[in-house]
Amino acid sequence: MSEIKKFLYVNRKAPYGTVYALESLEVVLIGAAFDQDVRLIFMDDGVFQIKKGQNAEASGMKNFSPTYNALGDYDVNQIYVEKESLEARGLTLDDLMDLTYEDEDDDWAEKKSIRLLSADEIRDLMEESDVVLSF
Amino acid sequence: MSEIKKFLYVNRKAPYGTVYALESLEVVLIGAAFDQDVRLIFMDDGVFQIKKGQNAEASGMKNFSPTYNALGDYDVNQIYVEKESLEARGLTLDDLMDLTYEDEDDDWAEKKSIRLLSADEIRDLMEESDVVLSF
Amino acid sequence: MLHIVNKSPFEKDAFTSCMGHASSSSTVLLIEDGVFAALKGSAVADQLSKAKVVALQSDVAARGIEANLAEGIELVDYAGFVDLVTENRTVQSWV
Amino acid sequence: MLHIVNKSPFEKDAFTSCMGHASSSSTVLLIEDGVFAALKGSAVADQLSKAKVVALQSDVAARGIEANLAEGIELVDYAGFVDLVTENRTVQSWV
Amino acid sequence: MKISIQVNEGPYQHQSSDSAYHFVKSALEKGHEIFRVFFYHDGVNNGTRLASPPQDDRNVQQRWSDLAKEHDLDLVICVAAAQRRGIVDDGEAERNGKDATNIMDGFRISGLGQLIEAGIQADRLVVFGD
Amino acid sequence: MKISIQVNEGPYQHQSSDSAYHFVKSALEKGHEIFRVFFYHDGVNNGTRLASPPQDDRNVQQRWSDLAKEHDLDLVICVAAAQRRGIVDDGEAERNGKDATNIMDGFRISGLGQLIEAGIQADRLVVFGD
Repeated sequence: MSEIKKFLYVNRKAPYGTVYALESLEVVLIGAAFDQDVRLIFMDDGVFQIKKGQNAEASGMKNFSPTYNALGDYDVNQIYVEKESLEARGLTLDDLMDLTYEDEDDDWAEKKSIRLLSADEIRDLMEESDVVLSF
Repeated sequence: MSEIKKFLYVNRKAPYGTVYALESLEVVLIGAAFDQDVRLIFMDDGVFQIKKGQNAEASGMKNFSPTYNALGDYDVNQIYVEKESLEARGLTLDDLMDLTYEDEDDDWAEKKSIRLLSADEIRDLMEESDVVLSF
Repeated sequence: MLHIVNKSPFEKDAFTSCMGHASSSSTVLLIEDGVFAALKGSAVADQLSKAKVVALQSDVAARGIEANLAEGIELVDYAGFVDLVTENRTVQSWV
Repeated sequence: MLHIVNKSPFEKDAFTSCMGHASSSSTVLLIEDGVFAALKGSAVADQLSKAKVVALQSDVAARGIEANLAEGIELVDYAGFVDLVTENRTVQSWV
Repeated sequence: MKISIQVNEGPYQHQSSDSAYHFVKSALEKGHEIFRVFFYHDGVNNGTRLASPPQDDRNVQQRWSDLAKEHDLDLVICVAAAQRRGIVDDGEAERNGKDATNIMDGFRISGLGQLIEAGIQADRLVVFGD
Repeated sequence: MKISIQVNEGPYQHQSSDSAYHFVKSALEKGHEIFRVFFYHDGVNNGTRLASPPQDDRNVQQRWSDLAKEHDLDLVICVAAAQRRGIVDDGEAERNGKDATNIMDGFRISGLGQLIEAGIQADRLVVFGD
């Protein structure tokens, strides 16, 4: 078998206006079955993908944001949000969904999946990745 | 018959990277047959559509820029370029193609089709239009 | 006249270009990802004062940003969108 | 690592975001409308010094901007593009 | 009032087609006339009958077709844009030697002049694009 | 070296598919192996055989098909993205009750797992998109 690779999903686009966010999430869910090291970055307009309180009913589109809550169950729990991107949009961490996972190495304690990073830390994350999928 | 309407084509996108510039030009050529008052604005990245010296051969795409030279023959000679857009891109009027037409009211003298306008003048042009087609 | 902006002001230049060409008497309607321009405290919020800015309710709701809007942003539904189109002689989309 | 930018820096945020996240040892390859970022004297030209910037020759030629490029911009053909991909362990497209 | 619509993007990839659909529906409910909906650029891809989107999502292409039937709408696909992208009716299949068609019921393929005419004849033209 | 490619945009509307094509061609000429080309989002629209672009322009869809035959390339269209947009082969037509197909020779329809596998098995994955 191949070695484990570091997969990085870079999400830079807002949901609904274009399909990239939805179809990116579909890749992440399928990819979770492959036993690789998976990280997600939400930066630039990508931070809107995990905004709290999305309600797409009147727009006639499908609200796929609840699916992000399921990421923890798929062992996708390394989720990084860029601080500078939130600030430029007048948002804080409190505006985002509370994404969590249960840590099997710590008696299944519920832990936060989201970590806030600076642009410099995001840069380092990109540099150490093997495969970068950008949406 | 209907009254003559002021048609304004607002070109804000660069050529080649996307198809909008090419397919916009196709609309202008067809539209020229309808005897309306036709104006074209090139602003923001749209100014690149009429950049001199385009050579698409190595890119494998079709160089459609010579077609802009034919606009004068179709009586499309009200062509406006935004000054601020050129400046932000490090360009001047000398970087653009010399689009001309023959003025039938002035013994078919060859005249320039392009006029340089400020953002404020572009705004006035938009306000006085009847139909705005944006690409 | 009516300007329609459907692009995020953080990703694309459409909103900023529109506000730079809208007269103070015109109305700017934000739809689709354009509604993000109506966020309070954002890097583009200071441009909101240049014209009357209206946002499409259903696109604001889809993105969950009702509580994050700048003051004075009026919301309309699709019927209101249609009214804005019929009330204004000239309609320009900043696609 | 190799960053690839295919968007105009005047229309979209990809180039500016890329330059804000590229280390000084990385290479930024401009293709498609991304080559406009290499123009001399433009509003984004001061960002070019943040990393090594290379542009795709055929996309520069298509747009007729060879004579308008900032100093120090290296041009590559598709074979050079392939080499950049194989020489760098990590490749990120700023789509 | 008479309103014409231009749709520049295909289904799902961009919201443009959704927005145009809801606008048209609302304009009709308010008693306005939709002179024509012109599909240009990737917008021509709204006119395929071969899509099968997920059951829990809207069916963008079918919805246009249903609305056209209900209100006798004129949904026009640009022939030049359609030829580049592969949207084909019987006539186009015969002219270009294609062995299949994919156009959806309720759409027709015609020239760019139909867009200009839509701008001239209607009181408003609203563009939905990217 | 083994290289995989992802194409996210359809033909003509964006240059992405052109760029990917020229990159793949050049990589093959330099002796590299193309493990797979995965077409996602509107990229699935590259796989239609129904297009008839102008004679004086390149034929984006046909060019991919020809290159695939010449070099035995694996051109994979994402099934979920294809269902939303109406790209159909015999199997999909039968499963979804469609009366026609439009897939181009040289392409196959498969799942998203093929993209992940392309990322794992190849030394590099290069994304062409918008």
